[in-house]
Amino acid sequence: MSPSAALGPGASQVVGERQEALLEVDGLVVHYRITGAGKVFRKHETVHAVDGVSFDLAPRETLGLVGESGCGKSTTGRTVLYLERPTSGRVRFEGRDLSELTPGELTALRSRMQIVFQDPIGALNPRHTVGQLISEPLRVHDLVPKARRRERVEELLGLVGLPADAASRFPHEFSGGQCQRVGIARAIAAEPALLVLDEPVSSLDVSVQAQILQLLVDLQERLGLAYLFIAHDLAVVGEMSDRVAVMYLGKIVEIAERDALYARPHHPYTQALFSAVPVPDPAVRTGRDGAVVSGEVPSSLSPPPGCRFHTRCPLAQERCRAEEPSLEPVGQGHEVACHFAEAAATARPFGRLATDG
Amino acid sequence: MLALRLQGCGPDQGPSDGRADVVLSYLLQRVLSLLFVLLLATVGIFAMMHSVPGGPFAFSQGDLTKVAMHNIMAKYGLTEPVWRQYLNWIWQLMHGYLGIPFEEPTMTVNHLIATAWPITLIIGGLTIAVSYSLGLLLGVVAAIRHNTWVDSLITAVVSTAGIALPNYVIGFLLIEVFAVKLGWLPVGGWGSPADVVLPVIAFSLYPLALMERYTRASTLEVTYADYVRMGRARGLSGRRILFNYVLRTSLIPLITIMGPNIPNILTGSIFIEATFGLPGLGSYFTNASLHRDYPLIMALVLIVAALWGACYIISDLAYAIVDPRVRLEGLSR
Amino acid sequence: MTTVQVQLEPAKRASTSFWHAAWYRYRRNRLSVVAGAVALVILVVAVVAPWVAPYREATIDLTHVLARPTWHHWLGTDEIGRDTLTRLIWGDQTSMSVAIGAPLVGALIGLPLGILGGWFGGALDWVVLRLIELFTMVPTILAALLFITVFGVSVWKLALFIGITLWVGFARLARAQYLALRDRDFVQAARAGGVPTWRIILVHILPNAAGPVIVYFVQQIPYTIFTAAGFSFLGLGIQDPTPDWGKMINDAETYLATDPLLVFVPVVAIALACLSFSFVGDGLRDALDPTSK
Amino acid sequence: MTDDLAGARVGPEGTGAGAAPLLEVRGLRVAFPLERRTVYAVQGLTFEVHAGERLGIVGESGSGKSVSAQSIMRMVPFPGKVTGGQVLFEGRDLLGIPDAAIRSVRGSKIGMVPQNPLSSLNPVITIEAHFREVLSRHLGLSRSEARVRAVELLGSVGIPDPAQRLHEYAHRLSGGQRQRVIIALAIACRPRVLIADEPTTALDVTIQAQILQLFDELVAGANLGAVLITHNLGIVAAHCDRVVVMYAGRVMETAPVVELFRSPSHPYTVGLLRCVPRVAMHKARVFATIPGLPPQVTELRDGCPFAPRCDRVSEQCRRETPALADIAPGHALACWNPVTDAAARAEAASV
Amino acid sequence: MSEEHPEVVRPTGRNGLPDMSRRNFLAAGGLGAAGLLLGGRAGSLFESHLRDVAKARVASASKVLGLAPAQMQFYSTYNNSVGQTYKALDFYETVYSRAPNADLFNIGLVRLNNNFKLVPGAAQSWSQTSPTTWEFKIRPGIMWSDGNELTAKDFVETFRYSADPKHAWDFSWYWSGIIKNYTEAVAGKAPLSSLGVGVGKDKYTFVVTTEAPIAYMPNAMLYSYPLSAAGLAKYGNGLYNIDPATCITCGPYTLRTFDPTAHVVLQPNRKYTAPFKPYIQYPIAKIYSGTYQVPLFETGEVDTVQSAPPNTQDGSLYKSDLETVKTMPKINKLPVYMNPQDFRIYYVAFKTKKKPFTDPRVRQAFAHAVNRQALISSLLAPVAVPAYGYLAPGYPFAVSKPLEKYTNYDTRLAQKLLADAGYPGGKNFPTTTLSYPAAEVLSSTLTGSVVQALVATWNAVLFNGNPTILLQELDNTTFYSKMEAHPTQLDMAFCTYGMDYFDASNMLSVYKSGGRHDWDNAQYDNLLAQGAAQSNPAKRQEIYTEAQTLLTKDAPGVFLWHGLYAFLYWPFVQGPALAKNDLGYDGVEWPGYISDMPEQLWIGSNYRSYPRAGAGGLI
Repeated sequence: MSPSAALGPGASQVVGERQEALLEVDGLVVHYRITGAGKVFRKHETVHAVDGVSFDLAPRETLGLVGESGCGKSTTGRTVLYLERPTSGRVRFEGRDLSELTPGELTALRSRMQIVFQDPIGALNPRHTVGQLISEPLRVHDLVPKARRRERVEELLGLVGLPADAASRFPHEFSGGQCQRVGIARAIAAEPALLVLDEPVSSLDVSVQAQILQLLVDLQERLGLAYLFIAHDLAVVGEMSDRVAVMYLGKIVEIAERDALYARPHHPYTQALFSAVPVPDPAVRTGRDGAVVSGEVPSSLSPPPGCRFHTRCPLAQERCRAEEPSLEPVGQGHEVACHFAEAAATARPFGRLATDG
Repeated sequence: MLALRLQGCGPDQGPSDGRADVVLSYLLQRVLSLLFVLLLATVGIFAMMHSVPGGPFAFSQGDLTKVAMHNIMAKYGLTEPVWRQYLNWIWQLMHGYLGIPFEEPTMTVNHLIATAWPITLIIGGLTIAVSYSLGLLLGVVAAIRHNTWVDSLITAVVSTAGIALPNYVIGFLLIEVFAVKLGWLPVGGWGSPADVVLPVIAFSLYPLALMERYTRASTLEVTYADYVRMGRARGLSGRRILFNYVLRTSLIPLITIMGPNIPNILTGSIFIEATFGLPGLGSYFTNASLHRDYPLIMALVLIVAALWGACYIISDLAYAIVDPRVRLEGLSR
Repeated sequence: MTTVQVQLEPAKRASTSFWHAAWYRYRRNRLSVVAGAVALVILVVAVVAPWVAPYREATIDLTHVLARPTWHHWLGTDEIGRDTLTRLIWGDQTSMSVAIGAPLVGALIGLPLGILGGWFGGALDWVVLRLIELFTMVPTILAALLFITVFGVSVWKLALFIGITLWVGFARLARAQYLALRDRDFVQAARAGGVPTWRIILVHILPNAAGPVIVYFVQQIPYTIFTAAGFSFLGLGIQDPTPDWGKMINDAETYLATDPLLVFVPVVAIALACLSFSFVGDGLRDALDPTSK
Repeated sequence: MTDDLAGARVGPEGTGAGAAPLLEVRGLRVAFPLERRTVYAVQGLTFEVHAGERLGIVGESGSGKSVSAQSIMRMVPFPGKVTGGQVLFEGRDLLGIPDAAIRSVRGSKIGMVPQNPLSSLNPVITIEAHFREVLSRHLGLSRSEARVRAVELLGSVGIPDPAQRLHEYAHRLSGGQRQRVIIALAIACRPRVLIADEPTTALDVTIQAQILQLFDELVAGANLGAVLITHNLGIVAAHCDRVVVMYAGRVMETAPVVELFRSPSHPYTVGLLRCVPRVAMHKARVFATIPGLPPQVTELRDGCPFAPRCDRVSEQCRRETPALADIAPGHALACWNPVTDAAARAEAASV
Repeated sequence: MSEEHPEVVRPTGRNGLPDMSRRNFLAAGGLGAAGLLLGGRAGSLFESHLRDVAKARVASASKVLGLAPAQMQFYSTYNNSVGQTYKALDFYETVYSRAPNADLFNIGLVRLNNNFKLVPGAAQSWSQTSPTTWEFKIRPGIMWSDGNELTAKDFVETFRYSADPKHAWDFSWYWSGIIKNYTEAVAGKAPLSSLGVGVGKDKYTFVVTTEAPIAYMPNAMLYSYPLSAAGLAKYGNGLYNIDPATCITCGPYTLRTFDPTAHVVLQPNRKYTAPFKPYIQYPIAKIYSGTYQVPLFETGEVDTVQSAPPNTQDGSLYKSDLETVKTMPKINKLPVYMNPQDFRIYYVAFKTKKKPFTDPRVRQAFAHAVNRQALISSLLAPVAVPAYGYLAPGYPFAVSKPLEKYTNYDTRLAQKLLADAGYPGGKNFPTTTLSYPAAEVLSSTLTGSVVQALVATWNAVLFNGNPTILLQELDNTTFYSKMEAHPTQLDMAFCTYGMDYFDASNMLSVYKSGGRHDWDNAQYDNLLAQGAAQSNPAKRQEIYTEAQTLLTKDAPGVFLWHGLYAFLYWPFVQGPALAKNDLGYDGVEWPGYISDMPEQLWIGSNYRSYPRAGAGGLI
């Protein structure tokens, strides 16, 4: 594939054999201009939040989007819903290009794609009751006649495992996990086809985390939802996703079927992530027998040239500093953006991975 | 020197090139925008003043005949169309000349301000010194003794004195007690050092109360910050924690809160000046307005506006200097 | 394991809405409760002034000028024989009309402007900011003088004039609130849910911005009482024969040495009103913003 | 460092030569009297830490683990109060000594690494000033000595170009770097004990790995006694020698780390282990959960706090509080109906 | 207090003089003054041939009078500068904005004595040489401080300067219609040289030509403090006197300090040669912008509180101030001096050209519905007397008692008149606003009280208690610009007027057609013209009585009261100037410094017994 593949239409070829993608994201770029210091007049600087991301998502499928903070995964999630307008690139949902829709059409389409946020409490308007919160999509999209709304709200509450009397309460009366249930209830109230889950469990306690993940799995089965599951935790992503995309500094560095990726991660960064996951087994002492990835994520204001990971990659060569790798297939539906993908997969620069064992 | 201490921006927010340039560009933008607004303000005030019934000589000159009135108006250039007068004013202004006050035509406005403003500045400067320092002290003490009787006492007394009574009422009471009944201090007027005492007290109470409240709130907020706890966890002494950790950060926001109050104080209070018979800038404000003294009003507006603009810019810069986290953001706020 | 039913703790109170919680927090502050009661009395008296005042507001009795308190005149009379208690009660109505009316005007002008600037940003925000600067620059006293000279003065006009000088604060506050709330998750969630912009602004953000605005509003009340009294002091305030506390002080100041009660009564009234509204404001601030100390 | 070594050092009985523990907490109780109720955050916490040992305190939010750490330094936030127990450091009860004395222990004998590195450095003083004030207060170093030492310390925690960094303010550093600075500050005066309260929660996984690696190195290098507070069992497994599992302000189970993971006996420990998401080869569709929520204890009542969520609950659990009792050397448990089923244990330990 | 300090001069006789005869008193005063000149420090004050007089005589004279040592001969007065600005020091520079004590600078042609009788000033004598010509003989030998002699030329140049349109003098109406070609000159339609002023047969003769026969010309000449012709020529205007360096005067004083916001201090003119010699060496006007007359006086900050700004009602002591004085033990036993100053009238003017005030019965109804006595006794006493006509008792040609019947308090008559005019019981009477000028900053709001009482009475008596007459307070500028507009924009206006010179023609001309108010009455205009030309006092009295009767009967305004002014002096301020005059008034009367007061007022040596703040470094 040509270096410009990330921006071109060819990106969808990756999953070319699968038909009827629910969501197609093509060469998505989101840049923010911020006011920087400047000589006499303000100089604008650009945050490269998302820099050419392409993927697609089939109905009922879960795509995990994993990466560290600032890699652009949340921005991607929001831009997919057109909560933010992309600087360039295309988002097609159910075959319609979102950029071509009128604001009214977009609003109408929003009932088909919903989002669940990381901070369960912050995502709920503290001044509204749970009932108001859940019935709002019903009202806005006029999905259910007014008389039936209450009934529907109770139904939804039941669906996410909350008692009916929760409807009259306010978010602050609930724990984080319960709030997340409310957030999910609100998201599914509009009967969406796609749910963007933006780190839905990362602020929850482990015992509660599992409850929410279970709920999400159940709902997917019952309602036939597609999930774009955003997380920084490979373990959680691994438990939820059919396919996983790894992002680094605004780009997808590796995307593959879940099992393929977990079995044999190619990109050194993916491997670094795997190696860093703490494993609840004293026998597996991650990072002790292998090297921990060094350094930190560079500033997204001036991403490094060439391969963006080269500053931290133990395998980096001259070519990595100069030439930006594009996503290349290394297997069935498995693409890696690394000049030395195959070598890296074998070299295992970060030693033992969490999956090993 | 000033510019060099400015920090650029956060770790992931790119280069912090040209710190002096940041200040320069910030200043340029602010000043330009302020000038623009100032121009609007002067046009507005000029137009409004001329639409008010009665001219500058309507009352004070008694039963003037039409002809005599015309003579006077002509003498001060008031027979010209208003737009023309405005342009004349702007032209004079650009030469640093503010015209002749109709109320004191034996002086220029520049001279009048040069004689009246120092009085206001002395009162205002002392007021700022007294109220800000005392308010700060009381606020900090109240915050340290949070939830104790000391806190309640300070807050109650300061609020009552500073917030519950108009300052001229306090002025009356002070005069009644300290000048008339006790005879310790002059009733009013200007000349001896004793003349400043009562006006400064009366004028200080409100800003003092403000300062106390803001300081207390801000200090309390910082008292529970993570880094203060960490300072304690490193075994630092209470005094060090108070000065280097709590106050050093808690007082920073006060710059932006109390800074813009400074022009109000430095341009004087009509109430204080009238109560104590001080021939300061504030009293000219009322007289000029009541007597339609256009050049004087325009000059006073200019002073207030310019001072206000300057205080805003300075407090912004000061904020950026004392708080390394802050970036100058051009035209926001 | 598939359907997990969550147990809710039994509700301790019928409903613990935000406002109930705020009311609970407010009630804890004894000073604010007392101040609230005083403020309430002041407001109620203002409303029922025509029925509780012992005399008509403009009743003049030249045979009883500067009378000491008697059974007929509980607080004595003023220099033209008007009952001080009557004037105090009627003055309450006037003063409170201005004290509440002016912040109301300020809020009505300032909030929409601040909201527009804060929510939409860009050029609109630029204009709002310049307007704010413009109004901050022009000295309040001068603006009010000009207004009053051009349009004359009445209770409602005074409220309007002072209100016009107050809008800047409301606009600043609303702008800051909307800027802060604009990027909050729940607003994003509403947008994601396809909620129309007007509904987000009014139904989602406004109630959340209400706390600081209410607090600011209450804090402006003492300020307004001051300012109105100041205008009376300059001879530009409420006009005779309408009674007004500021005017009462100004009129009575001449009699400070001979009839101190005449000054004392309105001074106490103003102080009480300012203090009570100020403490109510403090109480509300703590109650509406649980994180503040 | 091997499992065997860690196991050998663990526990009062297991400790070689009966060396006195560096830090010993006995029956610690902390309560927060709030307006309407009192939260009993810690109820009788007991543990000890030896030199070179890394003690993990693990629990969910509200389990009282952070408060425990704070009370060791006598820094329970207002309105919390230590209502009972002892904190013995080198044989001295820190809860009883005067304020001045505790101040000279803090930062000097016991170092602390907080949860949120982003807000834990004074934003208006430079990194150098942070070092200077600690070094001059506890070690009486001069300005220039302090600078030299600070550069050394920053270098030792892996901050590149340390001399340059000294002049920076905290906000110019990344989260990972800030945490390194804080660690450097914590060890600046060569403390005997290091308390790390969720030191990596706010950090990315790759940085987390770096910081934990640093933590291990420091503990080993200086033979510190370390307390690592975390909710992440994965971190416990990799970076602790002994574990205390807390729930609702009480110790549920304590054991050497290998022992705990090999044979978890408390139903809560078992449940917790089963809930932990793992990087597995295949996608999971069924998740192990503990129903209900971690409680906040607002009244003192007899009975096991975990009883409402426990699948092995009996009448006794609701009536009587189980005492912490040894079931094996170094392995203590507070449970009436411990998990003994090897299969269940095995399932919990590795899914 | 007077027991403790027997030297305090208190009027005891009927004519207000102490036991010592007036002549003796003056002689002693003259001696004392002379002695002071010698006794003064820093060289003698006046270059006088009295230098040879023995010091013993000085001492004795001082003893007789109880005079203070020379350096204590300052006198400070209170001036309220709120709303008042002081632009210059010369009458012919500005009238309304001239600084306090300015009139002490120069000597006018004529002066008044204590009893308002015209006495020679710079002019020794004057005569009407033709019906339209007056000649004033200037006393030779009066020197300007720049060494020139005062001559008729100075007066000619002063008058010409006053009519100069470029100068735009604010008092030019005063001479309009009196001095020939004055109106035209002010309008720029006639050259200044055509003005009816000139030098007569010698340089000491000042000739004034009038438009019409003017009988009261010498009275009008009270305002003739000259500017120096040399000064005018050199500086082009009269502002040279605001700077001590360029100040040129022919009076007893020159300028020491001019600070229009704080104080005006005069000092002796060393070149002064005129025969009128004051005792006070340093008249100091302290200018305060507060209302603390009484406290300032009480603390000894000023020697007297005395202030009567020309156009405001405020500045003197009120009933309330006098009540306050009673609470102050240090001063509550001091005598209060009372006099009418400018014989001020307070009244409500109607817009007579607009219904319902076109009907004289309506106006009369309002006039009869006011209980002046009650108003005064409860609000104003003792500083007011009821007004039935426009002229105050004691003012030339004033009649009062005979006018009472036209305007006395008679509610039935008032109601009947209103009913006759078509408004029985006040029905159908349009709601009308009474406007009044706002008090200046911080000044007393007496006006507000009075108008409220007025309006309340009218509404009660005429309108059955319905609020038909409303009140409107306007700031001064707006009020006067609206009131004096032609046609006036105020239906009812509360106004006041004080005299400019001591003759009925002055006050009465306010109601001339085309004057201040919109009332036109040909008969009245005719009477005024006759009165102005008539030189026989008895006949003038007849004419002016008729004019006053007409004015009161037709009631273009409701005349309410004449103001009196109350003054306090510390007992060390002494002299016959304070004694009761023929009209029964005491204290320094109008026109103060242009009367013979300076020679009749001094500081007694008993000043040490009182709290005197001192001159505060001003001298």
